[in-house]
Amino acid sequence: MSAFADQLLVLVMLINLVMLGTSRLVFSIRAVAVQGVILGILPGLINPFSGHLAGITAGIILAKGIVIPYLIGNAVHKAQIRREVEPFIGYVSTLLLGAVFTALSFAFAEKLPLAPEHKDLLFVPASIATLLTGFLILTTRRKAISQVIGYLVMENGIFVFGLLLTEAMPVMVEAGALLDLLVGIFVMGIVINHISREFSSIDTSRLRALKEE
Amino acid sequence: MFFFLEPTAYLLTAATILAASGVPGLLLRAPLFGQRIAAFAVVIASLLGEIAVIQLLGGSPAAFYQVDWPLPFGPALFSTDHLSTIFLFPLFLVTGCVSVYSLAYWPASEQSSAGKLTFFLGLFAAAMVLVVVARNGVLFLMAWEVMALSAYFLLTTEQQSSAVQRVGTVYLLATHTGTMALFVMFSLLRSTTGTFAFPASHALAQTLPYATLIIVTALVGFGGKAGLMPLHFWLPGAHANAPSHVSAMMSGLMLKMGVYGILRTLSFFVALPVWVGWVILLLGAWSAVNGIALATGQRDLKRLLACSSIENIGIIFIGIGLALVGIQAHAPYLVVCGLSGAFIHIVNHGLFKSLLFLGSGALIHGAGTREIDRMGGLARRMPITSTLFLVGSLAICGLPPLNGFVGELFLYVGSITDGITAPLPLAALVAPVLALVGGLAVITFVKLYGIIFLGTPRSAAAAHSHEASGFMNGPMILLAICCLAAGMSPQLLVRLVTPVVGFYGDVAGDLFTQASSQVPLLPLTFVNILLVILTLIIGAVYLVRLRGSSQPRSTTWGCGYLEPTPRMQYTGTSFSELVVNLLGTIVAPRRERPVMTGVILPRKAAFHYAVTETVLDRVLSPIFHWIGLGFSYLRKLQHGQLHIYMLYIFATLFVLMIWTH
Amino acid sequence: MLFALVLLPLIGALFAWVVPDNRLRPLTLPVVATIHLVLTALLVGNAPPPSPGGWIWLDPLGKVVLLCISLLFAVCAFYAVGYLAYRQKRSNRILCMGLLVCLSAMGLVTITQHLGLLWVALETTTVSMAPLIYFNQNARSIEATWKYLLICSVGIALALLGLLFLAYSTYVAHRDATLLLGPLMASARELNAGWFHAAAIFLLVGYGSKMGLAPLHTWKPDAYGEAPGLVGALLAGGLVNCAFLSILRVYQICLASGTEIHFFQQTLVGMGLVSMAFAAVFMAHQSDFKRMLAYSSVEHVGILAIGLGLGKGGLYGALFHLLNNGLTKGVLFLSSGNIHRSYSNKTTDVVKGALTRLPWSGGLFLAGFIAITGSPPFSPFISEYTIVSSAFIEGRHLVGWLFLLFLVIVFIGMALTVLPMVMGAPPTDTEPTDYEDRLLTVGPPFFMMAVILVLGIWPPGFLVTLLKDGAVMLGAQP
Amino acid sequence: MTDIIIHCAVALLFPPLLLGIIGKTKAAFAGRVGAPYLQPYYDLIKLFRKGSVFSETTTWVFRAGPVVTLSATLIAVLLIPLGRHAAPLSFSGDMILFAYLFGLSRFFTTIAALDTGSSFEGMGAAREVTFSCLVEPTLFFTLITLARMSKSLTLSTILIYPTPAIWLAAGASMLLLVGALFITLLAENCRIPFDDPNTHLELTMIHEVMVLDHSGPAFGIILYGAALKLFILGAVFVNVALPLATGNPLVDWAIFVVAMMALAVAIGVVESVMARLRLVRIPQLLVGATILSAFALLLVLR
Repeated sequence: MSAFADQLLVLVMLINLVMLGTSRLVFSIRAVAVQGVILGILPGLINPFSGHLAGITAGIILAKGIVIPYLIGNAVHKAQIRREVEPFIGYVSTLLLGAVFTALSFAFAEKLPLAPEHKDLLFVPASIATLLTGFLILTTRRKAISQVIGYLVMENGIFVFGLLLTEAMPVMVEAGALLDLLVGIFVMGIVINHISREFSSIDTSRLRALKEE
Repeated sequence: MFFFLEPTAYLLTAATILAASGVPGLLLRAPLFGQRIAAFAVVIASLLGEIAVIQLLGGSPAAFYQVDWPLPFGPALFSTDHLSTIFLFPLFLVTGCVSVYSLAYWPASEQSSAGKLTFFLGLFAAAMVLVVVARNGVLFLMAWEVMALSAYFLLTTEQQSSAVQRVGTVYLLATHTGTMALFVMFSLLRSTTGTFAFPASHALAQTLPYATLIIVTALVGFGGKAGLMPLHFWLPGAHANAPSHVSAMMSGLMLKMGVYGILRTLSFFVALPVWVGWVILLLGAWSAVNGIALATGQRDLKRLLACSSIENIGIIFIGIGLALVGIQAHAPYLVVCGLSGAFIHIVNHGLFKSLLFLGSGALIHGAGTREIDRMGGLARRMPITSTLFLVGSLAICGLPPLNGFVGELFLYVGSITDGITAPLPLAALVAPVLALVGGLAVITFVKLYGIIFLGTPRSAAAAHSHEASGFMNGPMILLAICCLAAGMSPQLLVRLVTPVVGFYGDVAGDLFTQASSQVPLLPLTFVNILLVILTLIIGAVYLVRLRGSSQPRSTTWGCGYLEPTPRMQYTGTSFSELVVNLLGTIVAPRRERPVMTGVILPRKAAFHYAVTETVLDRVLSPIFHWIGLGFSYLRKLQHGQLHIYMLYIFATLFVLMIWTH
Repeated sequence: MLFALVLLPLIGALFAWVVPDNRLRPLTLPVVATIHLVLTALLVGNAPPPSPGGWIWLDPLGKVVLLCISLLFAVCAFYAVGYLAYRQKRSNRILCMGLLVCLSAMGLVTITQHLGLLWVALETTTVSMAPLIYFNQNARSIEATWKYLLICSVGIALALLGLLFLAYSTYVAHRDATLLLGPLMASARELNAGWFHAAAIFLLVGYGSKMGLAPLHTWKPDAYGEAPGLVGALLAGGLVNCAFLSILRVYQICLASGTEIHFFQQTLVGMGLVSMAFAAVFMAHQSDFKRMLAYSSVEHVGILAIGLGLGKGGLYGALFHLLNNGLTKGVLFLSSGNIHRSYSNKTTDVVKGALTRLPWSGGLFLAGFIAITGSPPFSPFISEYTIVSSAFIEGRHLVGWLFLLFLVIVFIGMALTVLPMVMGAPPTDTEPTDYEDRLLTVGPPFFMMAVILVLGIWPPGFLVTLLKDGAVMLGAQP
Repeated sequence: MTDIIIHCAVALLFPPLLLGIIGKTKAAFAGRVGAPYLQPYYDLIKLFRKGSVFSETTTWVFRAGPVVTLSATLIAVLLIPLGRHAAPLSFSGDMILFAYLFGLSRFFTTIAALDTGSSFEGMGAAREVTFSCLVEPTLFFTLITLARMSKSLTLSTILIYPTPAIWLAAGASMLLLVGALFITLLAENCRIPFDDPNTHLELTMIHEVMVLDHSGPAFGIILYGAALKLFILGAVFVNVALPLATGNPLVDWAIFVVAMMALAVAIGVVESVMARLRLVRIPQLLVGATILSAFALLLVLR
C-alpha cells in the first residue's frame, strides 16, 4: 500500500508545481481541493483502519476538499476576477524556484532521521516541498486570493507531515486545527470581500497605506 | 538626651511629612488652605530634619533601619552619617524657606497650577532626603529618579509655553540618560559586592575588576546631574524657565545630590586610582572657568544665575579633586583644606544661590521680566530685595566679610600650602585659576546688581515695580542672615564640616586642627569685624560731614549732554561685551551686525546679540540630526508590502536553520 | 472550575449575540469580566490538581499570565462600556462577541498543558481578534486586518509544523508520540536532537511572529495603529502574553532536554536585542502615537525575550515584566484611545496640549509613558532593572550595554513624541469632538495605573511567591 | 610698638605725597614748574570742606561706595609690611585676604559708578572690572612664587624674604616678578600706559570716568583711597625689588620712604615718556604680565 501512498505524495508535489505555473485562480483553487482530498485519503493507506482514522479522513476531505474551496470560490466569484495578472516574480521563474525548493526539501529530509516504518516514504520531502510552494505563492502573488491559496498550500504541507502522526494526534486537536483553519479561511474570505469593496480590487499590492515614511 | 528620636527616625519622619505635604492641596476644595497646610507641614518637617542634623553634629549615633520589602534587590536600608548631614543641613533650611516663599510667590488663589506644584515640591524634597539616607543601590535609584521626575514636573509647571516645554524635554532626556549610567554603576557594584546594599566606606579595593568602570559611570551619571561640564547643557535652560523658588531648590539642592552621589561612590573605595583626583580637579577647574564665563555673557537674569551654579559646582569639584590628589600624595593639608573647602562651599552655595534665586523671583514678580537689560533702578522701589540681593552677590563673588570667601580661602590655603611645601607644586596652580574665576565673578555680579537695581528704569514695567510681600522677604532675610553670620564667624562653618572631613578623608582630629590652623579663621573674624567697624566710622564721619554741607540735586553728569534718557544707559550686554570678546572661544556669542541703509539719514537697523549654548547647539543637535537621518533610511524596512513581510518570516526561519547547522 | 474559565466567556458571547440593543449589549462584558476575575482570584489562590489526563493544569506560569489577562480584560471591559457609548452609530455585536471568545481562548491557553490544545487556543485568539481590528471599517483598518490575519496565520502554521516535528522527535525516540508537557519534559533527554532542534526553531519563529519579535513584528504597528484602543490593549497585554506563555512552554522542554536550552537562550537574546533595536529606530520621529505604542510593544517583547534568554535572575524579571508590560500597555492604549476620540486624530501634528484638554487622559498617558520607559516608582522599572542588572551580574556586559543603549534611544524617541502631545497648548483650529473624560473611560485605566504603582513599590506577597515559583519552573535557583 | 605707630603714620600720611611727586616729575619733563609737592593734601582738605552734588538717580549705594572702598583699602594697608618691618596685622594666609579686599573695594567702586546711570561711568566700570580681572592671576602668581620661595603664606614673611642673596640665587625669576609687579602696579592704579589720570576725554578713561559724579568729601575719599592703593602696591613692589636691609629699623624706614619716592619718580618718568595704549592692546599687555609671573613660578618650581 505504501507504494501507492508514495505515488500520491509525488502527485501532491506535482500539483504544487502546477499551482506555481498556472495563473487561473479557479484552476488553482481546484488544485488545492484535489490536494486536500489526497491528504484525506493518505492516512488510510499508511495506517490500519480505525474509527479515529475514518473520522480524520472524512473531516479532512470535507474541510479541505469541499468547504474551503467553496468558500474561496465564493470570494473569487464575488470579487469577479479570473486570473492572477503580473505576479511579482514571473511564472517560469517561480516554477524553477519551486523545482529547486523541491530538491532542497529532499536534501532536508535526508538530514533528519525517520522512524524505521517511515524510512521509505516521501512524506517529509513532500510536506516540506508543499510548505515551500505555499511560501513561494505567498511571496510572489499579488492577488489576495492567491495569497490565501498559498496559505492553504502551506497548511496542506503541514498536514502531510501530520499524517505521520495521525494516531498520535488526539482527535480534539486535529478537529480543533481543522476548525480553526475553516474559520480562518472563512474570515479571510469576508476580509477579501471587504477589500474588493474598499479598493474595487483585491490586488494586495495596493494595500500599502500603512507604512513608515 | 532630650531628643525623643534618634536622627534617622527624625529624617524618615521628615521625609514622610514632606512627601505627604502636597496631598491636601490636591484633594481640598480650597486650594489656598491646602497650600497653607503644605507650607506648615514642610516647615515642621524642616525643623525635624534640622533637629536630626544637630544631633548628628553633636555626635549622636544614627540607627540603621532595615525594611524587608518584597522587591528582588535585598532589603531596603536607611541610615545617615556625617556625609549625609552636610547635605541635609542646607536641604532642610532651603526647603523650609521655599515653602513659605511659595505662599506669596505662587499663591493658589491666583495660580491654578499651585496644587500640583506644591505636591511635587514636597515630593521633590522628600526624594532628596531619601537619596541621602538610602543605603541600598536600588532604593537610591528609585529615590533618585523620583527626585529627577518631580523636578521635571516642577520645571514644566508653565507647560503651556513652548520654551518651558523644550527645556523640560532636554532636562528629562539628560537626566534619564544619566540614570541609565547609574543603572550600570549599581549593577556593577552589585556584581562586585554580591549585594545591592552600599558597601561600608573604604571597603572596596581599587583593584577590583570593575572599579574604573564604576567610577566612570558614576562620574557620568552624577556629574551630569551636578551640571559638571560638559554635561551641563540641560542646566541653564532648566533653571531659567522653572518657577524661581523651584530654581532655588534645583540649583541650591538638587545639583548637590550629584555631588553627594560622586562622594558616596568614591567613599566605597579604600584607595582610588591616581587619575581620578586629577580628572575631577581638571573637570572642576574647567567647569568653574567656563561656567562663570558663560554667566558673564548672559542677558537673562536666571540663566546667569544658573551658569554661575556651574561655576560653583566647579569650585566644589576643585576642592574634591585637591583632596583626592592629596590622599594619593599623602599631603594632609591638601586633603583637609580641599575637603573642608568643598563641603563649606556646598553649604554656602546652597545658602546664597537659593537667596539669589528667590530674589530673582521677587524681581520677576516686581518688574515682570527676566531680561537684565529691561530692568534698572529697582533699588528705589524694592529696597529690601535690593539689599538682600547685594548680600547674595557679595557672597557668591567670595568677597569678605561674607560666607562665600570662607570656602575659597580653604581651597587657596590648601593648594598653596602644599604647593609650597609638599611634593605637589602643580596643586598651587589652582590658586590663579580661582583668582581668575573670582575676577570674572565680580564682573558678572557687578553687572547683575548694577544693571538691575541701579541707574534708571529701562522699561515701564521696571519703573512700576513693587516690593515683594513679607512671605517672600522673610525667607530671603533668613538666608541672608545665615550668609552674613557664616561669613563673620567662619568657625560656625568649620564646626559644621569638621566631622565629615574627619569621616571622609579619615584624618585624625589633631591633624585636622593642625591643618586647619593654617587657615586664618580667628584673624578673619577679627578683620571682618574691623572692616565693619571702619566702614561704620568712616560712613558716620562722612554722613555728619554731609549734614553740615549743602547737597543740591541735579541730573547725572552727562559729559555735557543735558538730556540723558534711560535708553542711553550702559546695558548689561555692553557692560560684559569687553570680557565676552576676550572669552569669545568659550562663550561664542552670536552677533548680527546692523546694516545701515539710507542715503542721508540712516534708516532703522536691527542688532541681535545672543550667547550660544555651545554644547547643546553645536554638538548635540547636529549629532541628533544625523542619527535621525540614518534612522529615516532604516525605516524603509516597514514599507507596507505584505509579501516582503512574508519573506522576512521565512528568511528568519532559514537563517536560524543555517546558523545552527 | 477551570473549565468555567473557558465556558463562561463563551456563554457570555452567546448572550451578547442574542441581546438586540446596542446600548445594553456592552454590559455583558463587565459582568462576565467580573465573574472571570473572581474565578481567577479563587483559582490563583488554590489551583485544583492536574486533570487525570494531565491535559489541564493551572501551573504558576499559567497563573501569572491568567492573572494579567483577567485583570486587563476586566479593566478593558468596564472601559468598553464607556467607550462604546461614544460609538453608538456602529453595531458592537461582533466586538463584544469577539472580545469574549478571545477571552475564553486566552483562558484555555493559560490552563492547558497540551501543546496541541495550546496551539488551537492560540490560533483561535488570532482569528477571533481579526474582526475587532476591523471595527472602524475603513480602508486602513481592512488593510491592517488583512496583514495581521495573514502574517499571524502563516506564523502560527509554522508553529504547528514545529509541534509536529516535536511529536515526531518523540516518535523517532521510540516513545509514543505525545504533545503533553509533562511526558515531553520527562523524555526530553532522549528526544531525537535533529527533529527537536528543528521543532524549537519552527516554534520560536511561529510563536515569535504572533508575539511580535522583530523581524516578525511587521503586522504589529498596522494592527495596533488601526484597532480601537481597548482592542490594542488586549492585543498588547493579552495575546502577546499568551504567545509568550507558549514560548515559555517550549523553553521548559528545552530546559529539560539540557542541550537545546543554550541555543534557545542565545536565539532569544539575539532576537530580543534585534527587536529593541527595531523599536528604537522606528520610534524616532514617530508622529502616529498608536503606531509608537505598537513599536514600544515590540521593544518590550524584546525585553521579555532577553530576560528569558538570560535565565537565572532574568527569569523573575521576565515574568514580572510580562505582567507590568501588559498592564502599562493597557493604560497607554486606553488613554490614547480617549485622546484619539477627543481629537479624532492620532498624529502629533494635530494632537497637542492633551493635558490641558483632557487632564485625566493626558495625565494617564504621560504617567504610562514614564512607567513604560522604566522609571521608578512604577513596576516596569523593577522588572527591567532586574533584567538588566542580571545581565551585568551574569557578566553579559555587551547585552547589558546594548539593552541600556536601546532603552535610551527608545526613551528619547518616545519622549519627543509624547511630551509635545500632552504638553503645550491645545490646537485652536480644530474643534474638540463631543468626547470628554468620564468615570468609565478614565476610571479603569486610572485603577490600572494605581495597580502598577503598588506593584512598583510593594508587590503583594502572593504575587512574589507566584513569580518565584514560575521562575523556578524555568530553572532559576529557588 | 614704635614700628606699628610708624607704620600707621607712614601709611596714612605718606600716600598723597606720591601723587605730588609724580605730578612734579611730569611737570619737570614737560618743562613746567608744576604744582607744589603737597598739592594733593591741599586738594583733599579743600574737597572735605566742599558740599556735594548728588544725581537724582543715585541711591545709598552711591554714597556707600567710597566709604567701603576706603575701609577695605585701609585694612589692606594694615596687612602689608613696609620695608623690612612686618605688618601690624599679619597671619598665615593673609595674602589671600589682601587680594580679596581689593576685590571688595572694586565691587563697591564699580556699583557706585553704575548707580549714576551714566553710560560713561558704566563704560569705566566695565573696563575697571575686566582689566582687574586680568590682573588678579598675575598678582597670585607673584605671591605664590614668593610664598614658594619663603615657604610661608604670610605677607610679612614673603615680602620681607627677598634679600640680595636671593636675588643672586634666583635672579631670573625675581626679575620676571618685578616686571610683572610693575605692570600690575601701573594697571591697578590706572596709570599710563593703561589709563591717563588727567585726560579730558571721558571715552578713553577707565578709573577717572567712574568717579565723574562724585563730589566733595566723597571725591576726597576716593582720591585718598587711590593714593593709598598706589602706596600699597608700591610698597609690595619696593619690598620685592629693593631687598636692602640694614640692622637699624629707623634706617630701614628711611630707606623705604626714599625708595617709595624713587618709585613715584619712576612712575612719573614712565608717564612722561610713554603714550597711553589703545584699549584693545591693554588686555594683551596684562596677559603678558600674567605669563611673566607664571614663568617666574615655573622657574621656582623646577
